[in-house]
Amino acid sequence: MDFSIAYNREQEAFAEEVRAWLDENIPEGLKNTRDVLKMSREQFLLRRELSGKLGRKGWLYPEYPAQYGGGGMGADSSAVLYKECADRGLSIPPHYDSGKLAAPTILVCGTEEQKERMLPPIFKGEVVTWQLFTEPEAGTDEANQHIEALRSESDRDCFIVNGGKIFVGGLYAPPDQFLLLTRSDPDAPRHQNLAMFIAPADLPGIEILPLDLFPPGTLGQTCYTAGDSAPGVKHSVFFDDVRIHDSFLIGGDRDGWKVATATLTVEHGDRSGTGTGGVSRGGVYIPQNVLVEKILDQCKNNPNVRKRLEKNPHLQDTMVDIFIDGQIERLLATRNAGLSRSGIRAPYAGPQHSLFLKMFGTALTAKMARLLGPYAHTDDEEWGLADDLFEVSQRSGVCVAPGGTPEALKIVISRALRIGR
Amino acid sequence: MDFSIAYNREQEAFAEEVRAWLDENIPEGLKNTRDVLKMSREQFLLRRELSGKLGRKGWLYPEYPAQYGGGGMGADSSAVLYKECADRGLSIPPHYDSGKLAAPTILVCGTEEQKERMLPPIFKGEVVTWQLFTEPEAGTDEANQHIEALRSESDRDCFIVNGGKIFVGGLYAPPDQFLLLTRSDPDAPRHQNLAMFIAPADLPGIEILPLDLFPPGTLGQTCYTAGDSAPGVKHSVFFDDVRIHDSFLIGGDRDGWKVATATLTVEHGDRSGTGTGGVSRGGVYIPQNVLVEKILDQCKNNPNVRKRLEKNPHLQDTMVDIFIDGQIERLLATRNAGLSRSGIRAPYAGPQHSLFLKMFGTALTAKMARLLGPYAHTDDEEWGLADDLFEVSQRSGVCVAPGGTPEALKIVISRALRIGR
Amino acid sequence: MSLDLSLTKSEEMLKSTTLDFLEREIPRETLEALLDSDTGTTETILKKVADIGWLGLIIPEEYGGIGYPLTTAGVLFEALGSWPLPGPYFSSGILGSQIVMEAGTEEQKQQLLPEVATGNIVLTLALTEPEYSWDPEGVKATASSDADGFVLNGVKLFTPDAQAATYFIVVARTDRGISLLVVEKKTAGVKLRRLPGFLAGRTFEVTFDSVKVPSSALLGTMDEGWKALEKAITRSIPVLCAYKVGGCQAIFDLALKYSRERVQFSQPIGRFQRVQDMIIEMITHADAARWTTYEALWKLDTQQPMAESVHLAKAVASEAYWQVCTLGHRVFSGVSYSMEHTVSFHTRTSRHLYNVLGEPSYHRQQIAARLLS
Amino acid sequence: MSLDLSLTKSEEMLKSTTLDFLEREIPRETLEALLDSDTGTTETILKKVADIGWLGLIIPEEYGGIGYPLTTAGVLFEALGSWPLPGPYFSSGILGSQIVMEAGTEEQKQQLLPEVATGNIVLTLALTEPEYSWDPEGVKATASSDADGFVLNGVKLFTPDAQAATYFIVVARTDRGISLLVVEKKTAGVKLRRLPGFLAGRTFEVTFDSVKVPSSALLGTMDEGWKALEKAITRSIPVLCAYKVGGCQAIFDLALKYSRERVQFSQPIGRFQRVQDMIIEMITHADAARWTTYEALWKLDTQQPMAESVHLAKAVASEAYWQVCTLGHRVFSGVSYSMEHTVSFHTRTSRHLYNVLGEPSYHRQQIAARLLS
Repeated sequence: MDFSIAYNREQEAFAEEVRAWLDENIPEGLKNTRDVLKMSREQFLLRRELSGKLGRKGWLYPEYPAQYGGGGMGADSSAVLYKECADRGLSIPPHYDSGKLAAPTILVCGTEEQKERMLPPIFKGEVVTWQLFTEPEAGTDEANQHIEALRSESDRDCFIVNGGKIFVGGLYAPPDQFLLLTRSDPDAPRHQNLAMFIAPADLPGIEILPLDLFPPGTLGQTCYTAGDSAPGVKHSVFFDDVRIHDSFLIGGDRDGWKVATATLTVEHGDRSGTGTGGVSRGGVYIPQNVLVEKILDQCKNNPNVRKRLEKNPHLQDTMVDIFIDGQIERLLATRNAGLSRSGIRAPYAGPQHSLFLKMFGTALTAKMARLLGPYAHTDDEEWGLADDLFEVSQRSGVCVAPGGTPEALKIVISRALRIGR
Repeated sequence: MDFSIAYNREQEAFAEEVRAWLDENIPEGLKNTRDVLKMSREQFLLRRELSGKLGRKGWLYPEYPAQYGGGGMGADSSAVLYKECADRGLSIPPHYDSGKLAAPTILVCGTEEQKERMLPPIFKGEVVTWQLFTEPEAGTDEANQHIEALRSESDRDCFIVNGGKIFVGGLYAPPDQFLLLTRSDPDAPRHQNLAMFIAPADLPGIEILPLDLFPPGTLGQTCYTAGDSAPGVKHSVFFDDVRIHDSFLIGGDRDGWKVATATLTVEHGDRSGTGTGGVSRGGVYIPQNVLVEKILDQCKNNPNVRKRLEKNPHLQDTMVDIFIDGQIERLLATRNAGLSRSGIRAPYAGPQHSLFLKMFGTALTAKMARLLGPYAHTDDEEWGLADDLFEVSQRSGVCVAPGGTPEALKIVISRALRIGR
Repeated sequence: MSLDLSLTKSEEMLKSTTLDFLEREIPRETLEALLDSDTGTTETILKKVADIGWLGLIIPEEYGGIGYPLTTAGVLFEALGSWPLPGPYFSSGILGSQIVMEAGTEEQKQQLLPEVATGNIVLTLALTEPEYSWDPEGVKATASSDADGFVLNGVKLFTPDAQAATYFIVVARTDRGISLLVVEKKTAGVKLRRLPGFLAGRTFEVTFDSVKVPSSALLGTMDEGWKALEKAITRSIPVLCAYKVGGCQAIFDLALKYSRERVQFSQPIGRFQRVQDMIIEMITHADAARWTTYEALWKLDTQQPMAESVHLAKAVASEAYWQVCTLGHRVFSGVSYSMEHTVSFHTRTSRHLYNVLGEPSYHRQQIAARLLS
Repeated sequence: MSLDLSLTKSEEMLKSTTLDFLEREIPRETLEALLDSDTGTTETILKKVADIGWLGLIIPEEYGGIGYPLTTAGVLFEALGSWPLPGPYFSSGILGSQIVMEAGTEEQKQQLLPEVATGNIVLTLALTEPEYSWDPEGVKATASSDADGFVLNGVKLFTPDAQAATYFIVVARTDRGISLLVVEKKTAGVKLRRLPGFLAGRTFEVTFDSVKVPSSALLGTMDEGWKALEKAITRSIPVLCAYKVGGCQAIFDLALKYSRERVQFSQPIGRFQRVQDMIIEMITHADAARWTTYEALWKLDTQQPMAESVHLAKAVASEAYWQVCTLGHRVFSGVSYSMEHTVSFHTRTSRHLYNVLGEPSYHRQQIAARLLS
């Protein structure tokens, strides 16, 4: 066995190229903001600018086919891109975008014409996509859609969409297009009554409203650096007699569940390589767990925290807990990367890692409070620890739904182990 | 509110009487054995002798109606009996016996003739009863019985019983009678196809075989003192064309499930007073958690353990964990006693306490190993700690099925909260 | 045995009048505004609750209060926690009054307590500092005495209800020990800054920059403030725990109801074992918090040895409230991330209260020391 | 990156020949008898496993072994743990040989290691004492040197595989430090007593009562045994962890199969969310144990800094094996309480191995010290 994830010679050479390019191309004034809520529209636009540059270079979707504008790279090279960006506090793409869910959907289920029309704008960073799956009544049961997309009586090439979605999108509205799951046949049986669209977001009759939520983010769930890909804000989107031409329909009129399943497999963390039709998502890159590192750093180097640990030696065991779970998380990610590299399929592995990460993130909020005391609950510049990282992760640690609730992930794992339905 | 469980004046007076009686009547040579496996047949017979004495005094089933040989006492008096016996390391009855399940079954579901015939021998300690519910294929699903009891074609007053039971009984075989659940109608729908018997154990065609099991006990589940009511050994019981007269049938031919439910309610820990038709089980007595006390005692007073805690201060937090869970367990039991005293019905409370105790018992084995190191795994006279208490509880901590698996208890609680079926 | 866990008639009545009051006076929009405000209350609300006796509940009658036992205060605060109603009622009416009772001279009790009971003055304790600690060693603020009184210097961090308070009870080092000083908020040199953060609650940095206070500000005996303070804190903790019990029970009740009504995959989510397990875990946390809390209150009211019980209650109730909130979010999922959702109200409260008067790890360590001594 | 987590060809082959051997030579009844025996092995089995190279697997070729890396030993012991096969193979072939490698003189290596590889001698480490500890301070046994050699006195408690061993490596205090002595079991004054207890494994109290041993018994340098011992223990721990990984995986595989086949309430129990959750918890424990273990082995084989990794692997794998067994009993319930049930075999093994070479709390403390230094 070989656990080494250090760059090999080719990777090192490519990394130098990437670093030079990033030095040159990261827009001036782009700041690293851990707290997505504090990201100004100006900062968001700088990030979109960077997306465009990465996209034109083929680096926004490095592993996707070059014929549609992707990078056409191997996993080893894409890993370099992810890592070099992460080292600068940036994710790829460097802002909230569901393009990474839309792309495999189109690639696996779209027609050749759709691939040629829809993929290049995504891969080149010209459009921001929001996934629109969740509904007020749907929840974990994604098959239970109420939003209706019915073929127009007068114009059979068009669907008329009515209904609403909730808890969708991120900073800043509006996006350019939606990955939209609808019910296309109220009378057909479950799983045979849905339709999936990649639809423009500016059609007449669409209204987008922000929600006043517990600021969600991916930080508490992922413990990773890239606050910049967290949604920051979620929205409701309402459709009132919206006409969508069927050139935006992915798959058949009643194929929505099949198409959605392909998408959800990606979202639920199937990184084992073949789950999305051979399209990996940079799974061989194992990101650093910045939150864990910061916590351990505070324990060692912040005199107040260190004193606290010396006065309360049992808290040191909480520190060790965090270290151990962080190591297990890293090793599960490494295992998945290893599976992906050797083309071995272990369908439980992806969602297992996602679930571990999620439960770790939730437990971590309690452990941080124990370890760090009230410092963990303020993002005060003077008294908060490690920028606003701790307060942000406290906030997001309770929001475990995005990317699949733990319960949804357990259903997926049980299916993968062939015990659940 | 008043949390006091100290004796009031009447109780103190009765306690004096009990103590004097116990001094007088505990058979000479009766030893306190924590490890039931080490209980000799001679010791078992001494305990049966004590049962008889308690029974004749009305103290074996103190709260049951005096007209059938019970004590006819109130909860306050029975609490005294339980406590005074526990102080001498004895449970009531002082050996394994399912009479406490058979008695409410008969009382609630039996005919007047059956009550008069069956209850006095139980209450007077003349018979030992084994509950025979579990079958090789039944498990948690108690309604899924395969043992057959069919009305004899030639003699309609008799049932012919064929099949087997497993994981039943305790030290020492044979008992005098069984509380036996059977399937009386192979064609009737679920829950309407069972029959319950109180049947003699010496009928022709019955064979009782001991099982070589992980020595089970109630200690790990209950953390309580009374190893003497633990089964010690479990058996298989086989029925081969056994004829049982229908005078032993409790309820109707197909009432078995209804009758069993009354019994299971008792077994699953419904101590809230009215669950068994007004028959309490000494629920107002809150036993001491001897295991927890011994652990804390070792931490404080055993120099080797204490040194270990000083060298590894984080282990002190494990000690506190055990203390806290012990206190919560005591307070849940106190709460149940309080409910029982005020006649308030909270059906989730009994099984909640049982579940807490069971999960506490299992977690405790891991915590003991952490806290006490390898000492917790030997019952060596020289190096084992606190007699053989720790090793015994380690053994029984993994056997969580007797008295209902945690999963069965969760089903019961969910039903009580009106969310489960 | 005299075991009896039911409420007294007057406790039952207090509970129901309190819930009626909340229903009537603190509708949802008011509650939201209060939770977002710097004070957690308004002049009007403060006046009303003083009128119905919340602030003088455990203050003896001779000092203008009602003189109820602590258990009764627990019943009140359980009801407040179920809402969860913010505001300085605990800081002033319970902890503040107890400190004055334990530390103050007779004259000071006569002077301060009736004012606390009427809400004319609002107290809060300013104890913890940048080097956060609940031990006397954590106190670095100084009060140097001069001819006119004291000069106070230092920073008090994570001070709850500082904006709502009119007076601080400041814990400071004096020549040979630790003293308590009652300092009016509007005194020159006192500076407040609310700590930002979603879960920071209404806690403040309070800076004392050469603040001059008269000799009469000294509460009780010079250099001997710590012991009285400790006793007052011990007596107050279980009342705060009762507030958390109310929170736990409220979320459990809500989640149970939701699990019966919310349908997913064509059945109520309460039918799913995973949801049942969350519900069971929630009620067990809630019950653990409840009974450790009320036993501690009972021991305090009946003058029994109780140190372990108080530490136990705080360790259990703080953890319980935290976990029940987290589980509540899992039962409700998406909808509960709304700022306007009741579970969110409780989550913010539970995180903040986790640390107030000592987080569980502090109290667990106190238990460990007692178990080994 | 050169990340590659697959086994090498020779590891794959070793794994399959080992499983074949177990299938053929250690049927169920044999295994039961071995688990109940004092030695965990027989002369015949010992001879056979020596012949196929288990005992010399990591002993360099120049000393009569095969000279495989530790990772390969991990693959072997994972297979043994899946059974779970008892016996002194780890004590002698891994830990014993490593101690000789680290501490012994060239002559001692030449003399002892080939004998270990052939199974002619069986080593075990006698370290812990009544005051149980994995630190040098725990060593109270003494070896006083005289003209003829040493006189050994002391009690070694919880010594694994003492009955199967022919030689003890005894850790004892000498004049100015700690020394290692190779003591033949049959020497006068050596007394063995197996510790009773269902979960005590094959651990012994070994008493040394004025035991005379020759000077040649001293392994390596006088007074400097601890450092070599520590290094050998560190190198051996992950191989023991691999044994636990094998146990975890075996129980998971069994439980998964059972959950698909066992029917309750008219459906496979694997359909129930509560059972699914146990299965998911089991595989996550097993995977955590697996990858922490193999990463530690990889670091050792590639001479990277690895102290934390070894402590991590032992802490995680011991806890995992314990918990997976407990969960296994919950999935199987009643039937698994049989002494003859595979889960019972593992439970007994997991409890005993929890402490061997340091329980998790010890290793966690080592991690804490490293994180803060």
